[in-house]
Amino acid sequence: MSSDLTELYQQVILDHNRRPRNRGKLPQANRVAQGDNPSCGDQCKVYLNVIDDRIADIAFEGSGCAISQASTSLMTTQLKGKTQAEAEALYKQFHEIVTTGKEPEEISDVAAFAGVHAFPARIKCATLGWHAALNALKNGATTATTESHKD
Amino acid sequence: MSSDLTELYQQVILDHNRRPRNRGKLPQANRVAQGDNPSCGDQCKVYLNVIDDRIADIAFEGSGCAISQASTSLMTTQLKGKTQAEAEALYKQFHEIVTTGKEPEEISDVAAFAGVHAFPARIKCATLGWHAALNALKNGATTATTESHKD
Amino acid sequence: MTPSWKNVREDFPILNQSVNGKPLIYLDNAATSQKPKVVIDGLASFYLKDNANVHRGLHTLSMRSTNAYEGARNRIAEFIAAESPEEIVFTRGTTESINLVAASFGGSQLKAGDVILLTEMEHHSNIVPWQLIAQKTGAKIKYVPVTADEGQLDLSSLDKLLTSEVKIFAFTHVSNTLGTINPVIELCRKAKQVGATTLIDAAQSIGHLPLSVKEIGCDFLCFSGHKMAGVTGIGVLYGKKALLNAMPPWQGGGGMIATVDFDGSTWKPSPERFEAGTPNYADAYALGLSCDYIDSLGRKAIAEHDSRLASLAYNELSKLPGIRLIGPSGARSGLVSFAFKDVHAHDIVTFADQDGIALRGGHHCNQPLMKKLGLTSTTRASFYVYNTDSEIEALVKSLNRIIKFFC
Amino acid sequence: MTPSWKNVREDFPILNQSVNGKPLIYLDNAATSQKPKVVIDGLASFYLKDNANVHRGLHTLSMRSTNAYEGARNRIAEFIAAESPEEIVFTRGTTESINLVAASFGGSQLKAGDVILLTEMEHHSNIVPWQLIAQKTGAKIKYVPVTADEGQLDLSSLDKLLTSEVKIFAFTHVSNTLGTINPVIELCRKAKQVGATTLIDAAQSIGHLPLSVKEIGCDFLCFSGHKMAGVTGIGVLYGKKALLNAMPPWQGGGGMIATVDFDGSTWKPSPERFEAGTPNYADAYALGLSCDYIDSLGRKAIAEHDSRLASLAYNELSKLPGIRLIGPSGARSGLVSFAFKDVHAHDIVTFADQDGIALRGGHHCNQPLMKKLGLTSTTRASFYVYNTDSEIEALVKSLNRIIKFFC
Ligand SMILES: Cc1ncc(COP(=O)(O)O)c(C=O)c1O
Ligand SMILES: Cc1ncc(COP(=O)(O)O)c(C=O)c1O
Repeated sequence: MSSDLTELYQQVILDHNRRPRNRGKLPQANRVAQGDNPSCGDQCKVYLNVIDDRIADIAFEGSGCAISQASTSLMTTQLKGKTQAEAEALYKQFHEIVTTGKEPEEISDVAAFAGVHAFPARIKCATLGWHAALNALKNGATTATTESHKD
Repeated sequence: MSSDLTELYQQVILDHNRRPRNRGKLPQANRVAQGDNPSCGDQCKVYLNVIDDRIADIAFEGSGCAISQASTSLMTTQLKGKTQAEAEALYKQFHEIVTTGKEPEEISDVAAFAGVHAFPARIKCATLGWHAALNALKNGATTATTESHKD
Repeated sequence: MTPSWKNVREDFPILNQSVNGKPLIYLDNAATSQKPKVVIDGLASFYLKDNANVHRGLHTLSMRSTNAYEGARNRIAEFIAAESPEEIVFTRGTTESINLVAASFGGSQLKAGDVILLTEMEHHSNIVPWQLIAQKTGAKIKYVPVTADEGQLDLSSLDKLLTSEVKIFAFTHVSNTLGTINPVIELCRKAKQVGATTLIDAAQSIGHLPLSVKEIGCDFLCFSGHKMAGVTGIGVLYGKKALLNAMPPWQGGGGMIATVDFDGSTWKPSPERFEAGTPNYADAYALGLSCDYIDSLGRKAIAEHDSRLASLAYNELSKLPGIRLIGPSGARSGLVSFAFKDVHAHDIVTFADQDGIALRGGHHCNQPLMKKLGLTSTTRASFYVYNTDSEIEALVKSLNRIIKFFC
Repeated sequence: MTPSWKNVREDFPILNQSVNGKPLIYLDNAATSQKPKVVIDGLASFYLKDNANVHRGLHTLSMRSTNAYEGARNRIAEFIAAESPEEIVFTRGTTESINLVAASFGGSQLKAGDVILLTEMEHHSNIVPWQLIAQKTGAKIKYVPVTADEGQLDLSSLDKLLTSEVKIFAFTHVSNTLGTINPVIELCRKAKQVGATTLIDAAQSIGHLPLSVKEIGCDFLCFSGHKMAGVTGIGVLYGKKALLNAMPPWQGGGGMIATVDFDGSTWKPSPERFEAGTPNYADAYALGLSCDYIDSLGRKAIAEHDSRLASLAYNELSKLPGIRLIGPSGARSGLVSFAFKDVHAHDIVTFADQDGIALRGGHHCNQPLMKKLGLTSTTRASFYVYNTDSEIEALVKSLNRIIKFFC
């Protein structure tokens, strides 16, 4: 197997893909957003329960490739307990990782996504769940898409 | 000047172009047809006075290149006095001449149009007036066009 | 006489390259086929020697260009056994051809209460144009169901759906996801009985099967050059002459008018009426060369070759653990779609690409069909004249490794 | 730095041939330009190495193809100084671009009583699409007059015509018959004052003049690749992002949808919304190369070169007995149209062709303008980067012989 592939499908990603965290509906959600990747058919729905500008709880449903499922799962673990500003900062860091391949200074599971940068067509898989979550935070409820020209 | 050109622009054609015969309206016309060459803008209108299936009189108006003007002018001289069947036979002969370049057996002014066959794009110029006249004979009054795929 | 399939590979220089360090195995032919050297060279040579705008020119280059363009029209009329070249309208591709018919024929003929009959296996390009015109005219769209197991049209429902309210029945010749080959002659015959106009989406059949509109008896037929060994940007709408000449123009502009006045205009007959503006004459010329190339191999031979590869692939793939094969188990066109419960199509495509294998994963512009099949995506391997048995072996090997990795 | 115009000829292999025994003199550039070798080779090389369908593919060739296609979009956005590549929609050419705006923007925005303002010098492609949509919506078309002597827009009438009823003002940048260069910045500014949306037909300017949509301030701009050293079958609609995203789709099909269901569909934003079906990605890629080629010469230098040739031709031709020169006597783009009372344009074109000279004769898709000028046709000589002073001398010589023959 090529080294690019083992970089892409790291153990963390395979694990989140096989045993997604926070998967399912969230009955107490007060924010919901849909994420669509029209060209390839990936879809996810992110539920948030936001209390006092803090993500008290988060869950997701959806179907898609290992990258999109794992990144959405990992994203939920990262965002729980965070404020909107913190969530945006985390996304910025994540986006940097998947587009440049530069790993963050602190040790973190998100570093597993550095291998995505060698597969530019898969960047939108990795960011789908994040887009939906941020949209839900900002706008309450909308459909996010990763198919704009500026990623 | 190339020999093809002198073949195309024979004296008969130049003469008919400079001094068109039967040019103008025909007050007593009982058949009229318009001929259009949409791509190049050539136009002509042929007036017929048909009595007992015979072309008692014929005239034309229009504008276009030397080939179309001369052929329409010559056509009027050829068709005057003819029946519809005779007109159709004459057109068949003319069409043969301009498409194959074979001159007819009897000596005739229409032989001057044999040079057209070396300029396939000009065949529709040579046949425009004829189309209009035959249309007028057959249908009373319509617009002829030489822009169909079967010439 | 069957062509020497091995030599055929040499006609396609693009195949002679490595991808990710492995020899390229191109199995994405249903998306677009590769183009033989004769077509690429012919196109370049046209630009190097004969290029000029068509129709309105009387100089030598313009006449050559016009002859190349109209010659291609003749060639294509012959290729599909149309009655005359006037029945051949050049478009950008299948999608534009269907949009033209939906907008012009549909827009002028459909009214509230009319039915547009499609099938559940249609490509988005044979659904969305009809949805747009249905919305404008108030016509209703109905779908002939597809059987869930074998992916065939449910012909028993067809008789109930094909009523006299059906104004147009539009269906695909070959499904780009299922590989199903529809009984187009029978479908056209049945449509005729209720007076419905028929449109066939031949995108997936034109380069692969012998095809005669005379034999099929359809009213319209649409296809793309790029899927039939042709270049991109050119396609065809075939329509019966009387139908085309009764249709209003769709796009307006130079070349399609008889007269233009500040107050209004009149139109030329078909095909010019539907070819507003400078046509894509160079690519049309190249499409004629693609017809020549395909006929030099023989469409019967191509069909046999494709379907032999498809059965081989179907049989070999069926041995993979956990695979679900989509579409007919028997006769099928040159493609196989499949899905695994635990491995997503995109991951398969990315893995296979590392082995030099080009596959397609996704909904294949068949979202409604996918939903019906309970899937969001499949992986598709699709074959053409240059593919070989050993390429299918390589595919199976690669898939085996992928399954092991993920499961 | 001005390019060496002599070396430029070597970039265009088609010029190096004889026509009717004489060296080819190609003066039909307003109909279509010739294509430099880098563009032809680049297109062929794309098919020989990188071809695959775009967007939905995740394998290597498909990613290369997508990058080539989207790279061209970026290149073109930069070429015309658009704000973002999302403002660039690929079409077949100017005609399709205008039809798209007329059908989608016009179809959704126009109502009875609204005015579509055009000018008397428009090409059929910027008249007929508006006539078609005017008929559907009940909007009225008005025309800004052209002055009979100098062939300029009559700006004094413009102020009377440009009322708040004008919803769209569509006009050409450069007239393909007159050679007039319109004051597009001023026209857009005036249109903005009454809230009219502007569309510029840049078919004749894009390859010839420096052009920035930012500077011009237009809402839409349309052009064809084949007139700007590009291949056939590809063109561009530029539109401001907010306008494009507010417009309904025109054609439906694969690639432009967000979701498709049996009951209805939703759309992607621009540009995908307007690019249904497989796009002409190979020719789009080649159009990017044409932009590179043009910029390597410099558009300012090209404009100077063209207009120098045009004045030379204008001056030399004006000495011919009985000639009527059409259009401005002063600044003009790189073309000259003329007419003789006793020699028809088609006879001139046929004669000149025997001297190896490619001219165009006819109404140039400007029938209404012709009528206004009291002509049925003109002969046109139009220039591009490879034309030379001595070619114009040859033209004048040839015309002299023709006049002698006929008069
Ligand atoms: C001013 C003008 N507008 C529009 C067009 C139409 O361009 P196309 O035929 O490439 O669509 C042309 C070219 O013929 C033109 O000269
Ligand atoms: C069955 C079918 N119909 C229509 C199309 C659309 O063809 P194009 O994208 O060339 O317009 C395709 C190809 O994607 C297809 O497979």
